[in-house]
Formats: sequence, C-alpha cells, structure tokens
Amino acid sequence: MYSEKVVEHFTNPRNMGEMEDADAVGKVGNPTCGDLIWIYIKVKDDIITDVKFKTFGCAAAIATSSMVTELTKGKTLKEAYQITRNDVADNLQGLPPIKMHCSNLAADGLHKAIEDYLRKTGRTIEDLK
Amino acid sequence: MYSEKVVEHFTNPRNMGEMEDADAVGKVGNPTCGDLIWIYIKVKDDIITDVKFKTFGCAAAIATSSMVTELTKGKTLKEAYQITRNDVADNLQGLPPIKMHCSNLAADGLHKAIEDYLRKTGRTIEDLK
Amino acid sequence: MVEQVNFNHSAGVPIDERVLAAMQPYFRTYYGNPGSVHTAGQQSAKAVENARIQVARLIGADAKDKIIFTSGATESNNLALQGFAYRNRRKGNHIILSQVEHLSIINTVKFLNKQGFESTQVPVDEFGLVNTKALEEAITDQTILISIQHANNEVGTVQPLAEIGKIAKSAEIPLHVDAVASAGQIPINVSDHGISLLTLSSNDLYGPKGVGALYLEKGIAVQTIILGGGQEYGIRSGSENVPGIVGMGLAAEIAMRQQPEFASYLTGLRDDLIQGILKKVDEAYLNGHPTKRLPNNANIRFSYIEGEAITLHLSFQGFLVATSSACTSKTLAPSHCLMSMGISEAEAHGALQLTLGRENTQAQIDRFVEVLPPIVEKLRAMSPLSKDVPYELFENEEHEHHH
Amino acid sequence: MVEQVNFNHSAGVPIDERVLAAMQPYFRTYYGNPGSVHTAGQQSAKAVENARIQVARLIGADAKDKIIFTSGATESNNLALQGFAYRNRRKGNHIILSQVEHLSIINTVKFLNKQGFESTQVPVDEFGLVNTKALEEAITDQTILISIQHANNEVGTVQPLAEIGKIAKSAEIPLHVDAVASAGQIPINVSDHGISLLTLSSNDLYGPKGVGALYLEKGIAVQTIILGGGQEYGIRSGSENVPGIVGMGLAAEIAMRQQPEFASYLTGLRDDLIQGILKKVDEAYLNGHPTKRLPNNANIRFSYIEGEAITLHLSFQGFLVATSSACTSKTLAPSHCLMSMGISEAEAHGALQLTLGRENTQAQIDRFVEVLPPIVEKLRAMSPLSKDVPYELFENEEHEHHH
Ligand SMILES: Cc1ncc(COP(=O)(O)O)c(C=O)c1O
Ligand SMILES: Cc1ncc(COP(=O)(O)O)c(C=O)c1O
Repeated sequence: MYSEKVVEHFTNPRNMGEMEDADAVGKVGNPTCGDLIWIYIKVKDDIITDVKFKTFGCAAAIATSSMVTELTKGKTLKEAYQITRNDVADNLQGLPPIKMHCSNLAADGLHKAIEDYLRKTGRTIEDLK
Repeated sequence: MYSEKVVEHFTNPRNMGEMEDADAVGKVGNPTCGDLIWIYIKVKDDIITDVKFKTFGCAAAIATSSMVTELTKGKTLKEAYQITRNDVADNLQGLPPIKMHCSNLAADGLHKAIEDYLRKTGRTIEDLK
Repeated sequence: MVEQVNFNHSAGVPIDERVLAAMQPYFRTYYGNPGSVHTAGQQSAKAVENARIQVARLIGADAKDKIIFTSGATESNNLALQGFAYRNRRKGNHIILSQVEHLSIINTVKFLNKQGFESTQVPVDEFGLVNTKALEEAITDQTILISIQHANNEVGTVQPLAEIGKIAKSAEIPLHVDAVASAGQIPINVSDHGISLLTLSSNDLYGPKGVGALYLEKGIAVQTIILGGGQEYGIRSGSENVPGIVGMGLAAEIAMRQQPEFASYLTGLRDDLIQGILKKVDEAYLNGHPTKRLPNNANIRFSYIEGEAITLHLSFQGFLVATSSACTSKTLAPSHCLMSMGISEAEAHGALQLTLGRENTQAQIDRFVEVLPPIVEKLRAMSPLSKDVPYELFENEEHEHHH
Repeated sequence: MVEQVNFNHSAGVPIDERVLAAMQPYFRTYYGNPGSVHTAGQQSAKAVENARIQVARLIGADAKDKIIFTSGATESNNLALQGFAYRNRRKGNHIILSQVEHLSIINTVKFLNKQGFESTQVPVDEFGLVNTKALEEAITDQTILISIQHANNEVGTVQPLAEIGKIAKSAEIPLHVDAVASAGQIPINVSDHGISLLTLSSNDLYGPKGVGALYLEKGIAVQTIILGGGQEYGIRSGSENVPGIVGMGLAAEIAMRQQPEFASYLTGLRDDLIQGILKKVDEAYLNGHPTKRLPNNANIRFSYIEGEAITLHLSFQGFLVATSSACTSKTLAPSHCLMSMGISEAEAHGALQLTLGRENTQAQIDRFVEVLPPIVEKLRAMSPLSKDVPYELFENEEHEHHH
C-alpha cells in the first residue's frame, strides 16, 4: 500500500522532534481523520536554516512530515512557500489515494509556519514577492 | 432420493404392458407434471385375476404402477378398491415428498379401472358393499 | 462399479486442477483480509486485483470498467437487475428480457414487477433464438434495461448478440448479458457487442463454486443489494472470498487462453453425440439451434417417454445427465425454455440435456450412444403413448385435477 | 525474515487443516449439484444436509428450524434485516439495534430507513454493554425486530443475551443475533436465549471464506433478497457452494466439540497479553469489558499516538494486528464502536485491536509484549501530544477543513 520511500521515511523520520528555539511554528490538523502536524522553523535572512516536526498521525502523516522538512531545509521562505502537497507526495513516490487529502498535511504545516514567521516579522506573503 | 424398493420396481417393473383382452381399464394423468397411468384389469367373479399397466412418467410413476399391480392381483374388487395411494407409497418404502401427490397416481388408475368394470357390468361402488 | 461419466456440466463442473492448486495457499497461508493494511492483507488485496484483471481480460473489459466479485451468477444477475432497476428508477420502469432467461433473471424481474416495474419477455423462435424484431418493438420510452443471455444453458442456443447490442445501442438502453453458459465456450467481448453489464459464474469456467462476477461498464451505476463494510467498490459488501476469487481469476485466464482448443474438442464430441443418437433412435429430435449452439451442449427429446426415467436408467450405466422434464423441477412445471420454443408439454417431458466437459472422451460418447437406445426402447414399450396414441388425446380430458 | 504472527483473526482466520481436507473431495470428485436427481447430485445434497445439521447443533437449533447457507455473514445480516423487514412490514416499521453493531447491520438498517423503516440505536455503556433499560424503552408498538450482536468483534464485549432475550420475548418481538464474533468462542444456544434469527460466519469458525449461515426459527419468515432457482428452501437462490458448505459444517462441529478447550487456551494468552501490555506501557487502557469479553480479544488504546503507525511498526516485527484508528478505515471515520463507548476521537485513534487464534502461542505473546513498548515510545516522542498538551486543545481550533 505504501511506497518504499514512505516506509523509509516513516521508519527513519528526518528532523523529528521539538525545536526549543524555533522562530515560528505551523500547526495543522485534519478533523476528518484526526492527524496533527506541527512544523517548527528556524529562519535566518529569510532562509530556513532548520526545520523540525512533531506529528500525531498515521504513517503517511509521519512520512510527509519528514519529507517536507527535507525539502525545506536551506530554501528561502519564498521557495519553501511554493512547496505543494503534490511535491511532497511525488517525492515520496506517491501516496495511497485515500491518504492524499487526509494525511498529506505537511505542506500546509510548513505554509502555516512561514505565515507565522511573517506575521511575527510584520510582513505578509505578498512581501516575499 | 428414491428408496431401494422404488428403484427395484422401476428397474424391473411387474405386470408391465398392454392387456389385449382387458375387462376394464382406468386411465389417469396428472396435469401438473404430465404423468399418464393406464391400469388394465381382468376380472372373474369380482376377483381381479390379472392386472397390467402402461405408464408415461417418471420413476415414481413407473414404480407405483408396478406396485399397485402387485398389490391388486387376486384381490376382490372391493378389497382392491380400498388400496390407497399411501398403501402404494408405504409398500415402496416411501416416496420423495414432491412425488407423493404428483406421481402417486397408480391407485387412482386402479380405482378408475374398477369403476369402469362396474359401469360395464351395470353396477356402482355401493353395490360392492 | 461402472465408470461415472458426467454429461451434466451445466449443473456442476469439476475445478480445473491448476485452479485448485492456485487456490490452496490462500486457505491457510495467505488468508489475510484485503481490507487490512498490513502485509498479509495487502497480499490478499493484490491477489484479488490480479483476479479482477484476469476476469476483465476474458470478456475484453477495459481498466476503467468494474468487475465486481459476487457469490455466484445468481447474485450477479440479481445485482444487475435489482441494482440497476432501483438505481435508475427515475429514468423509467420498463425492463426487457427474453423468454428463455435463467430463473435468476426471470424470478428477479417478477419480483421487480411487484415493486412497480413493468417488463416484457421477448419471444424466441423454435430454435430458441430471440426475435430481434419483437425486441425492437418492445422498447418504450420507459425502457431502462435490456437483459438477454448470450447462450442458453439448457438448449445451447447462442443469441445474435451483435445484432441485439446494436438495437440496444441505437435505443441508448444499457444491455445486460448473462454469459454464464457461454463464457469460456465461445468468445465474448463486451465492447464488440455493446454490453454494459455482464454476468459470469466461476464454476462454469472450471473455477470454484460460490463465486461469480458482474461486469459494469464505466458509468453504469447499480444500487447495492448487500450492504456492509463497503468492499468491491462499495457495491458488494462482505469480506472477500480470496481463495474463491483467486480461483475464478485463474479459471478465467485458462478459459481465455484455451477457449479455441476446448471449443473444437467439445464440438467434435457434441456432434458425434447428436448424430449418434439421432441415427440410432427413432423419433428423437434436437432441441435448440442446429448450428448456433454451444460447443458442449446437446439437448435431445424422445417422444412418448419421460426424461427422469431415462436419466435414472442412464445413471445405472454411470452416465449423469439432466432432463428438462417437469418431474425433476421443484415446481413440477415443464421447462419454460422448451415451452417458449413451442415444444409441447409432452415432448418437453422427454428431453435430455447433455452438457459435455473438458474431461469427457470420445469413448464415453461412443458408449453413451450404445447404451441409450435400449433404454429408450424399454421405456417406450412401457408407455401408453405412441404415434397412434398421442399425448394430446388425453390432455384436459383424462387428467384429474388434484391441486 | 521474522516469523509472521497473526493477531488479527477478526479480519481473517486460517482454515482448520481438518476442514480443508474435508473440503477437497468436493472440488473435483463430488462436484455434483444438490439440485440434480442423479447420484452425484444426491451425494452433494447429502453433504449439504449434513453440514446443515452440524451448524444447527453448534447453536442448539431444532430440526424444525432452518439453517440457510449464504455467502457470508454480511449477506446473512442483510437477509435477516432486509428480508425480515420487507416480509413483516404489515406488522410495523420499527427496528431496534445497538450502537455497536457491525457495519453490515448498521448500513443495512440505514438503507431500510430510506425505504420508510424507522430505527433506534440503543446506546452502550463505557464497556460496550448494551443499555438494556434503554432497549426496553425503545420498544414501540411498531417494533418488529430487535437486532443485537452476541459479542463485539472489535472490543470483545459480550452482551447479556439472556436478559436481552427475555426483553424481546416478553415484548413478543423476534430477536436477531449477529454471532459472528462469538460463535465457537463462547457457548451460544438459540433456544436458551430466545433467539429467532442468528448470523454465523464460516471463516470465523476456522472454516472457508465465502460462506455463512442464517438461522431462522420455525415460523420466522423472511423475504428472499437473491432470487432464482429456489435453493435453500426457496429463501436463498444460487447453486450451492458445496465445498464451502461442507467446510463450514465441519468447522461448526469442531467449534462445538472443542470450544471449551480453545476458550481456556485463548483466555490464558489473552490475559497475559493484556496484563503484559498494561504493565509495560503507561497510559495504555483496555477497551471493552474487563471480564465479559471474548476469550480471543484484547483491545488496548495508547494515548497520544495513532494506531496505523503502531500497526505498521508491529508489522516490521512480524505482527499483524488491526487498529480502530480512522486512518485505516475506508471512510476515515473513527470507530463507531469506540465512539459510542464514550472514548474520544483522539483516544480512539490509538486503539489496537488484537484478536488471537488457535495457532497463536505463549512465546508469541511474550515477544509481542517485548516489542511493543519501544514502538509506543518512539511514536510518542514524535507526537506533539502529551499529558500537558491534550488533543482537545486543538480540536476545532487548529484544524483546517479541507472537505
Ligand atoms: C444461464 C445461467 N444463468 C445463471 C445461472 C445461475 O448460476 P448459479 O446457480 O451458479 O448462481 C445459471 C445456472 O445454471 C445459468 O445456467
Ligand atoms: C460481528 C460481525 N458481523 C458481521 C461481519 C461481516 O462478516 P463478513 O465480512 O465475513 O461478511 C463481521 C466481520 O468482521 C463481524 O465482525
């Protein structure tokens, strides 16, 4: 059911854990199936220097969390903001259809974290353009 | 499905065939399943001296025909008239339920033959009492 | 004991050895539930999906179409007719079928009639061929479904599906085909024939009993009649019978691969059987179409005698055969199929239905043709009927009414 | 590769070896149709009747009652509910069930609701026990049927059937019991408990998949939902799945004969499993009733983590288990069973459903109890939730709505 890549990220999640000194955090959840994903980011000069996650959810939720942190690190806020759910899924060699909209929340968490950071620094997404 | 006795009478039917010089004949049929049974009798002094059958029908129809001829031979008309469908079935170690009312016509054929004989001799069943 | 020979394959078929072997691991080793997320469950799910493809290929179905596994052809026919009728009630309430459909069609439509659906049974000719003109004329603006079998299991007649499909298509009415008797015997292709729903039986493909399938063309919706956990695309609930489905899948694959080979073998046996009997027995007649018939079917009626009695005598000789005689049916009614072909009740009584199978041999055919004539003779000697004393003389007149 | 251990018997059970052996001859040797009059058909008919008796004995049914063979428990439940409702519509239109019934009951009743039937789902307490007072109060003069399961497959709770039977009896309303999870695990007797209809699944008795049965007390009439040739007393048409039925029969016989032995063995394993986990893992809780539970069922929830993730980690260790987590269900809805026991969605997420089988061993239990705690720990380390950060903080608030 899950791709090898999903299983691999689920088994050995990258960047897992809390970030004590995070600059911002994005918290998302899916009320239908109950997943919760938190994405912590550390930002320097609008570049994401560190990213971590904490996730309550199924293997897909965990693997997408792990993958999104991998895709994010070193990216500018603007680049990171363009990472989509599909990017995450594609980099995981796909997700089972039923998981596509339910557990594929990690990109949303990242977006929320970036929005949180922008809010804290008195900006909006438009300012990144 | 059929008792040994039914199979035996079906395989080696007694008194099978036409009787050229019959004193009377009873012809019955079942419109539901289409069986036809003819019972021929020869009578002397109100005693059935010979009996034969011709049957178009299933194994049960053939076996009951054969059995009724066996039960009949040598009986008085009155005795023979008292042979019932159940007597025939019992003497065959029973019949499958579905065959009880459809192919168990031989006793009726016998009764009709006796009625035919009585009619020919200007009598009714009451006269046998 | 005498060799047991089965000439009654329409009632039951021995599973192909390869099929049975393929099923075995799924009983005790891979017994997972396809609905489970763990490995064992996913193994089962894969096996089921593979079987779906095997079945789809047999009938030329597209990946976008659906194959729904059911418990057998009867359920498939019920799902097709009840399911389609209920789901499409808005569009109309009229269903067309033929007079020679299987009871699982006829009785389901009768049941639908009680729920307010109308139906028309299209007549057949003396050979059992559907009157396509009558079919065309039966179509009304209320017609939502046409259900015509591919071939008849009893008399073997193969319907002109291409023509029927064209009629359905031009009237834009979905066509359901009961292909139980034909699948594996003759080619069938849903897209060639414009078929939207199609019923298959596993056992008739030399697969296990207790499994069947319903093909649904993309876009055809049916209401589910067995509800629960939402298996089979939500259309047919119930934990999947994985060994059964695996078996049906392989049976379908073998049937597709070897169909021409089996058909030519069986056609040879069948023709020898028919010719042999007709040559040796007087007043014996072939029921069904002389050429448009299933490779494995010979249905022959014998005047003046009754089929069950023939059947029983044949069984003493080791031959298992069926008869269309009313005497062996639960309702004691004569075969609706023979009746609608215009055969008299009395003649229908004397009909033998011989359905051959892959394991039958020429020697068995030859022995049957030897054994049968004395049986017919014996029973005719016992019968009050003859050319001079036809059954019709006694109808209505001599019959007592006991019911 | 690590040993594969199945703790997910509620999803699928390996056939008993003896059962599989008993089925074999019916695939290729005795493959006759019970409806055929010839010897081969009659052999099959006899085998089916023998299986009927074996199944009847398991549940204490009388020779006058009927055992209807079906394609499985889902179909049996549909036949029981749809069939009874349609047939008895004159008498009333109200059906009572419990909140913890299987989807094949719940969804069938929902479907009946669309046909104009009313229904009441009787609530259960925190242990999953049906509130018998609420059951009594739910009865109206329109109530025609009560359907309550014997035991729950998910949490293992065994219902007070004797009491429920008395309530039904005194209200003169037939009681249908889904005994899929309980049959063979604990004793059941239809006459002791005043049961009029009862559903059985073959596979749950270590028989083949694709077979089930419905018990009908003498005098109980149901409308047939699958129509055709009139098999199974005219109540369920379709050529009989003879090998399957033979298998279910023997499985029922074995289940009856060895039930006490199996139950005591499994109860031992189950208790070690439950105690082992609860001792080793913090904030782990037993779902279902502590004592009124199936011998083979342990359902345990783990706070702060999600069941599918646990399940997948366990599968890497060779353990096949199920979870009540919404993430593994087709509808992505949390288990209706746990919800109705008052367990929060978040807690329901972390529930493992462990169902043991006859082939499980003490060593497997011991290994499971070793393997599980580090998995829980790992997932908890990854979870944003904890005693201080409960799920409830985020409900409604943080959740985005995507649908
Ligand atoms: C043409 C046809 N359709 C449907 C069926 C029903 O099949 P089953 O009894 O296996 O459900 C049969 C069975 O003989 C058949 O011949
Ligand atoms: C209590 C209960 N009833 C009915 C069913 C339906 O059984 P099946 O899917 O075999 O038809 C199940 C299946 O798990 C069950 O647990």
